Amino acid sequence: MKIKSLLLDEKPTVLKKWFDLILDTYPSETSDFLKRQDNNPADPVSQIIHAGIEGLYDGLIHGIDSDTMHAQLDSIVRVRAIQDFTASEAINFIFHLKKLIRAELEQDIREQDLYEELLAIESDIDGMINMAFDIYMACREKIYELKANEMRNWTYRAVKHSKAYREVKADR
Amino acid sequence: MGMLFSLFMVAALIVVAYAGVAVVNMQNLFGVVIPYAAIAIFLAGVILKVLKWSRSPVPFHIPTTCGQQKSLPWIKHSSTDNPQTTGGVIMRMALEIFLFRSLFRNIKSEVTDGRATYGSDKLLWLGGLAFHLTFFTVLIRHLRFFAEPVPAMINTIDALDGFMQIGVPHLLMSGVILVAAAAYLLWRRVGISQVKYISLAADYFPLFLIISIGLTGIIMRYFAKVDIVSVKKMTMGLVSLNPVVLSGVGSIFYIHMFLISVLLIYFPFSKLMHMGGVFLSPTRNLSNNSREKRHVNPWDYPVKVHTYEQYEDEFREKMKEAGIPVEKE
Amino acid sequence: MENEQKPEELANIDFNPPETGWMDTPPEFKKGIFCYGSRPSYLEAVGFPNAREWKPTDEDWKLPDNWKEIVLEGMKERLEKYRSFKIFMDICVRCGACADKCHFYIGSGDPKNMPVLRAELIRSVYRRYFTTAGKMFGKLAGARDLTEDVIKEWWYYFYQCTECRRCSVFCPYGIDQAEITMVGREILNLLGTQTDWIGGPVANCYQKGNHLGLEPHAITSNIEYLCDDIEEITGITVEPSFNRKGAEILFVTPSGDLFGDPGTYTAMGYLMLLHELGLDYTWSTYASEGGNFGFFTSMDMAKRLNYKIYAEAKRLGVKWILGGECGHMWRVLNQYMDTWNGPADFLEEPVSPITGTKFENAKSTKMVHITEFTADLIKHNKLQFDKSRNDHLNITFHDSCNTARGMGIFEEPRYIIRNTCNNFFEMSDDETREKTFCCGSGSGLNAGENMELRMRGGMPRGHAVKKVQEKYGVNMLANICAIDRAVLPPLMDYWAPGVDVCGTHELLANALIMKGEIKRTQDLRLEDLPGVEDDDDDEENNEEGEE
Amino acid sequence: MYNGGKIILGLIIFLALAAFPFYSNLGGSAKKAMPSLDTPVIQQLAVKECVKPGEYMKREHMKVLDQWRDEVVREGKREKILVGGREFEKSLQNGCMACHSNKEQFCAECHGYAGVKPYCWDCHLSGEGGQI
Amino acid sequence: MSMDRRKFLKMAGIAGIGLGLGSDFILMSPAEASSGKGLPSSGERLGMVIDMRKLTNADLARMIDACHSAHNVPTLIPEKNDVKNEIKWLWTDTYDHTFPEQINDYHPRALKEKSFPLLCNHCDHPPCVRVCPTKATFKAKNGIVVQDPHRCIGCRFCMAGCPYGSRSFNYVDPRLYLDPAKKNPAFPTRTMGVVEKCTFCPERLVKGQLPACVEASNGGMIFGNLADSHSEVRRVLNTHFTLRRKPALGTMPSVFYIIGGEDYAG
Repeated sequence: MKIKSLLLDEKPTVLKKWFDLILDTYPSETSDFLKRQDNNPADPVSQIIHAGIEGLYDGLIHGIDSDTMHAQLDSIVRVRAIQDFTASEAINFIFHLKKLIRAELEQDIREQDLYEELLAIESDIDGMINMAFDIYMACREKIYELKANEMRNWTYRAVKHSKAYREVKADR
Repeated sequence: MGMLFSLFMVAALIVVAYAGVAVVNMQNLFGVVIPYAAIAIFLAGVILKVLKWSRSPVPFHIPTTCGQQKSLPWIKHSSTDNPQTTGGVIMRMALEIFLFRSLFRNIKSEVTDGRATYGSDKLLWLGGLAFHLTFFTVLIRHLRFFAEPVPAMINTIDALDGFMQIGVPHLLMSGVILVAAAAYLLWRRVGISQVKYISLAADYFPLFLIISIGLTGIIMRYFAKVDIVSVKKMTMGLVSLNPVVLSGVGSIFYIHMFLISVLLIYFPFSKLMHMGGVFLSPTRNLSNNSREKRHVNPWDYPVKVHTYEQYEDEFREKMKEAGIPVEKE
Repeated sequence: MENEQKPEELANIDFNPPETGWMDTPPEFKKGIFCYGSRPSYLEAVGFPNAREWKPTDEDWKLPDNWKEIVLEGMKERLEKYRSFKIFMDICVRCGACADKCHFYIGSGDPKNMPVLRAELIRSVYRRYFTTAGKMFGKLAGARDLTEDVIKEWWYYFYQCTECRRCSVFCPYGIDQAEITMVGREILNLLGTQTDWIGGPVANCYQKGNHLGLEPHAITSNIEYLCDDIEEITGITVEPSFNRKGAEILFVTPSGDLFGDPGTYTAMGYLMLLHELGLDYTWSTYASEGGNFGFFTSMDMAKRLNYKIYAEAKRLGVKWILGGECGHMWRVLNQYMDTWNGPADFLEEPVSPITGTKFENAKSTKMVHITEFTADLIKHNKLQFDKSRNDHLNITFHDSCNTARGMGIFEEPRYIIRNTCNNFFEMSDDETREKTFCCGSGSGLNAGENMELRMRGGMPRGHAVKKVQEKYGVNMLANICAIDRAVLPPLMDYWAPGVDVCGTHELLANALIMKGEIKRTQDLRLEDLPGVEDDDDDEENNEEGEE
Repeated sequence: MYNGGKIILGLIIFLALAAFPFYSNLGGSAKKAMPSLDTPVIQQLAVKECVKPGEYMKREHMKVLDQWRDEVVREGKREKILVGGREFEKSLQNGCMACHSNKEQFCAECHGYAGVKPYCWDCHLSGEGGQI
Repeated sequence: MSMDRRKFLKMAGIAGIGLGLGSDFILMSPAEASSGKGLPSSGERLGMVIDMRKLTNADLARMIDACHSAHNVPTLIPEKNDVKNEIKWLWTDTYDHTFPEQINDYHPRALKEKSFPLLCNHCDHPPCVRVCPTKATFKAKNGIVVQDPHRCIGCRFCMAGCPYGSRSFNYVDPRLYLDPAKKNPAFPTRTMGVVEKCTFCPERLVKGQLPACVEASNGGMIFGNLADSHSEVRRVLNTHFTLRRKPALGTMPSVFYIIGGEDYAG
């Protein structure tokens, strides 16, 4: 596909802009701070994002199996799921990719009439979004499950150690 | 901002010294008065600061243990990273002070397969050690200006320092390494975002100052040479309390002296006091023997406690019911 | 959604972030990151000031009118009391070696979670009010005024520090963020800005002897319940004693182990081991807490709670004290107890009644760590094990921050694991021992409402375990800390699902061959031991166990 | 625990090291370095002139020697230098020392004072006192 | 301290060899590497013919003495293993050792027993120059292979490189073994830790003198410009059969030997 080779050419630009857009989603102080690290991020959060989006981008161009895609997305989304984001904020970084591609390749797409290819790429990205959303939800559900477990365990233990419970258990 | 301000400050100091000597001829001020004042402030400042620290006690025994404790005789004990005895503490402090043991441990975070991993990172250790060791060497080397005859040891250090015998006069490696290491430390504050973010004017200023001191020294030795014999006559005059000012000693010498004076004056009021503080750090200079030997807190005072008697009074019935022995039936 | 970019904006993205320094950036309080403010009754119970209803998200924190005076006076007092605090205020050179060593920084990327900057939060105020340069040059000298926003910032970030001391290991001057956080929290306590999760256990412990607020009968019935389970598993009746005068040894352990899984299995381990040895020991309902949440409020409070251990030992007339597996409990016992409430001259130098080993390293505190005690037993062949009972477990060991960096107890628990289990795998060197990562929930941060913070702070630990899980098939994370046992299960559930958590004495008791026991078909968790029930299916089950 | 004794001891050591230049020079008469130009050859010279002015030589003699070395040894340019009608050999041993035959009073005077130990004499002969 | 530095660099150099750096490690520009090939523009290429017919052992002893006292070369270092310690500028050896490629069982006995004077051959393609890491050894425009002791770091690569054994290393301080009666106050000594060799006496040439050995040879050595077809040295070469040492190595020595035997040749 023509558009894929264009994407390959534009990889550094798109990735850099994508990375910065993702960092923009962090609270201003953290974002400013993370962004100052330019091309050589020294902290794991931005490194994870950096590595993750590169993997996704390459996957988009060269194709990857869904397990690998899942792993790449998981590494980013699992972190974002615990970092002060709403659901849309946590995964809208993938939407950014759509916009970036349209913006970066706008001229080429128009001149070479690549709209169909663009649609195909975008539907790949939609697949990514679906998967990211599932991962995000799984993570959040996990968080709430953990919170609920803590509460439940407290109550359960209190009951479990009560005299009444033990008598019931003994009867059984 | 802190960086530009510091750079500006050091530049201004250089201009002041140059103007003071070359324009208004205050050789006496820059060659005698300020150096004496600087030495006095440095010595008194450092001592007072340490005494001030020493007035706060170490109430608790809080070494950071970085190795296996001494427990059972057959378990290998890490005697310097987790010292149990004073000897161990001395070893630990020596490693810390001479070899920067803790910095040697430095690791950096990396990410592989989406997971945080860690790799060795010895650059800061190397840069820091190079900076401090060469600073010390340069300092010792300068004793040749403050002793007559020059002790043989100083000549030996000089010879070792010029060991590569590059150029004439011999390139003294310590000076070059000092400036290079300081430049690296400065680069870190600009090039590594985290370090840039935490850096204050107080971090840039001493670096610019020391780099300037190093460069003026290097310029005097290799490029715009000063009359070394006159310089020594002046420095000897200072230390033998018969100060003299000799003509024919270039302004660059006065700039060098003035910057050193500023460094000495600045020293006791700044983070440079880590030189003294490192000896007093309670997480490093205590042995991990607090279970073996009681450590006394000098400001200890009684606190309100919940005694057993109060406890039993509150729960006596429940205790009895549960079959727990009580003091009072 | 305000972060979303419109397509037309994409063309001119500003890649130059505004140059705001950290001093000018007040914190945004994010849900899931902070704990609730302490309810007034908790503060009143122990006499902490300014008890009131408040929420950290409130605009008005209802600080006392003279709050500024209190804070500055509090700082002054602590500068005079603690050389550590005073020196750590003065000598930091901001080299940044500590920056990426903090698990909260690694997990959040928030610059104020770099230890150096977290310390600068208070250092900047120190400079402004206590140093000449700061008074004269203000911001230029790194100084800033004390405002309510600063107090909020302290509160937000000093409760994002687990006092794990990892930064201190790497600092060339040993500057310990834990010391600074402890002072910071003490000062915040002067304003009554405690968290509910710390305030509760402190009040409970003070009034009832343990964090959970278990009253005497609840403790005994809990332990009896554990004994029932032991009987079911081994056929042996264990009958521990409580508050028994004249016992040789007083046993103290964190109360969390009596109540919450998987801590209870560790407690069962203690019961089984001590029964098997026939040790003359007793539990206490009065000193029923080894941990010390007071340590997360102020030195005074910690001392008040810690008082009970020696007082009870004295009242019962025991010879020495044995302490269970716990992290901050041992930081306190090792580095503070003797100073606070010693000298314990009414006790005797600890000697193992089984092996005769003198614990010389504890001859002043008279309190021995149970892994020291047990390792000594194993070394002297006093215990018999069937290691195969732990064969379904691939174990890695998590060094708890406090025992690692506040004590240095590394080999003892490993010795126990190696002697009771066949499959033991270490995490990488940079993630264990003195460089171990915190669970992310220590120092009173193990609440429910700050789960996101806990998962974030625990990310480095989670990643480390995930790595050994993938590499060696690790499915059990052993440790010697009650908080770890409480908080690592959810952490593992999030970052390394499939890895369970246990104390070393659970592993030990599982493998321990007790005199007169029935053939064991269940582990301490009342789960079937793989390969035991049906002898014919041995191999198949073993394979399953290794998955 | 104040460790006052250890701190005072540390401060005394610090002071002893930092103030070493002062007390080590107490009462010492400050010796001055005065290189001697008094040699028989120089005495007989009508015009006492070196290859360069004295001030220049004071600072840069090592550069001059280094330049000579390069010219003579590496470039083979061994021709003599003509200054003020006098010929000078581009040689430490046969040039400089021809006039300044008093190495101890001339060279070593300042070198010793400034703590400079050039290694010229490891190979080159000064011709002084039978030293080879 | 120079010897410490040299020792250090020597060790470093040896370590370099150990690491397999070998001769490729040499810091040399290609131009310099090939400098021996073409004649320098000066048109000067100094060389020497040694006429063995005219040299007796007594002559040789006198020449060696002249050389060594002119250059402050210690003649005997009575340390243990003084073969290793020997400093060789001008020395002698047998025919078989001098011309190992020309060994012939039927050579005259007298020839075989004769002592041949040996010195640096100042080769056109000097291997010692190629291997020197500091350019302490280089080929001067007049064809002399110069050894600059100021720059020598004592790595001894040149000693390994020279196929003629013309270079010696100062294992001990040479000043301790100089004969005070024979020292030359106008010439420097060397220090411990540097390599030295025959220089073709440029300090004498500049004064219009012949090299010390030539002067003392009573005509047994003819010295001159090989590039000048009218020079005496060329005249002798044109009229006599001469040998160079180890020609198969391609080093192109500038020292030629007239072995003798013309009585039978005609």
